[in-house]
Amino acid sequence: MATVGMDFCELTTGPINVNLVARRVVPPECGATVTLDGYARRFTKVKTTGEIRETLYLEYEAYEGMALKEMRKLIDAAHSKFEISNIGIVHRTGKLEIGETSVVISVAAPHRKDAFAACEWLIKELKQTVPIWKKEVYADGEAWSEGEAAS
Amino acid sequence: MATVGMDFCELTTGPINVNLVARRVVPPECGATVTLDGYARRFTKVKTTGEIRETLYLEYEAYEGMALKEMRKLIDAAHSKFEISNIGIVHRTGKLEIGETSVVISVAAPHRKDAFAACEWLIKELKQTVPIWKKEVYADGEAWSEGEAAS
Amino acid sequence: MQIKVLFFGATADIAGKRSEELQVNEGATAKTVLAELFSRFPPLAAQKLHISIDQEYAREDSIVKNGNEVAVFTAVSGG
Amino acid sequence: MQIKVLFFGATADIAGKRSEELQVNEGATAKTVLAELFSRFPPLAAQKLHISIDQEYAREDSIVKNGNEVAVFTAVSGG
Repeated sequence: MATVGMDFCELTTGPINVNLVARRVVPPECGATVTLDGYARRFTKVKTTGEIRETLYLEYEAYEGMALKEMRKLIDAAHSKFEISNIGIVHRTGKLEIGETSVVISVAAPHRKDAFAACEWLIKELKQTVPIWKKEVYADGEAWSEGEAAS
Repeated sequence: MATVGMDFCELTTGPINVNLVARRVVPPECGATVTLDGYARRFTKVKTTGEIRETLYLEYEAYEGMALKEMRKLIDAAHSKFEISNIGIVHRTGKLEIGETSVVISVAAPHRKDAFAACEWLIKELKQTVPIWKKEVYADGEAWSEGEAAS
Repeated sequence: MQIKVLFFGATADIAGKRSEELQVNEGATAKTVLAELFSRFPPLAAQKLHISIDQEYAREDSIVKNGNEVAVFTAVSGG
Repeated sequence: MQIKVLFFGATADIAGKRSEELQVNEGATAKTVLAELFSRFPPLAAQKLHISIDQEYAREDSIVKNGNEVAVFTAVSGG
């Protein structure tokens, strides 16, 4: 975690330090970073039934090579679409306890409006294109998440 | 920094741990937190001349009682306007070295769209209503920042 | 009646102090207070100022009461 | 010609394995590969599947070449 002021994307099986991710994208001409911190939540509403289920833990699986390729494509596309300086994306894989961070996306930009827009766009796209899958483990079973419909 | 899952606003003269701020707003039904991390930047464009000036350090001064009151008003207003769970705002005062965090706003929400919208709204309002002033110190002088025009 | 006026940032620099005790008449408004401050610290008159009474934003016609804490400051610039 | 097929998440659970070596004819498409996989692992046919060739999203009519790494998976759900 030493390089500062450059784009990066990574997969890791260890805990993610959100602070360090956010600070790695900071170039000296920027004054604001927007960070999306996604984490394993305890309660999830089942789409079909509306029932609230309690998750014990999560497991994320990635098609690593392709996931990194797709993340790099998103970074390139974000630079074309938005006036931003640097982007950092780190996604965790493997087993995650409740409350642990699964994904961090940090965007530094000269103007915070662009940082907000780019960060929101990146997480939406990541959830639709980057080959990573989430399994939710309950007391009485487990299920692969069905992902998020394109909007 | 022990209470979890509640709104809070604070002023502090010590370093801000962005990670801890973001994590204090997380209730168990939420899966995402959006965080705005503002920090002292080295280079600033002078609005009138377009000249790039190098800042040596910053000094923030707050009207403490009123600043906290105004931050609490913003938190109340954000809860009325957006579907969000918790908000944390921490603003540093006193002397800040380049790169140190001046303000963190973290918003946790069941849906990330609301977290993004509320966080962006909160920083815009904070810069216009919360009585805190920034002084930029250069090699050859110093100046109180003129703030941000309402948009 | 007596009020306390607080200065911050640019207004504190101009006043050369952080607070000032003022005697004002019954029925005085924020505008009355500003006029008194302009006579004591003339460069203040060149500033675009905000005024608060007891830590709430006030208008020029807001009434000032005995013991109020009034603050006078330029545009905020936190964040 | 020979290709390697990778499974992830739900498709790995259905196949009961994480990869499979397949022999396919010259000119085979992603659709040809899927048809062969459906015959080996029938429950796969009930899934809405995505397919990639050498780590790029592919369409059903994309041509598969000797030595390609093909992956078959359900909707992604990272984040």
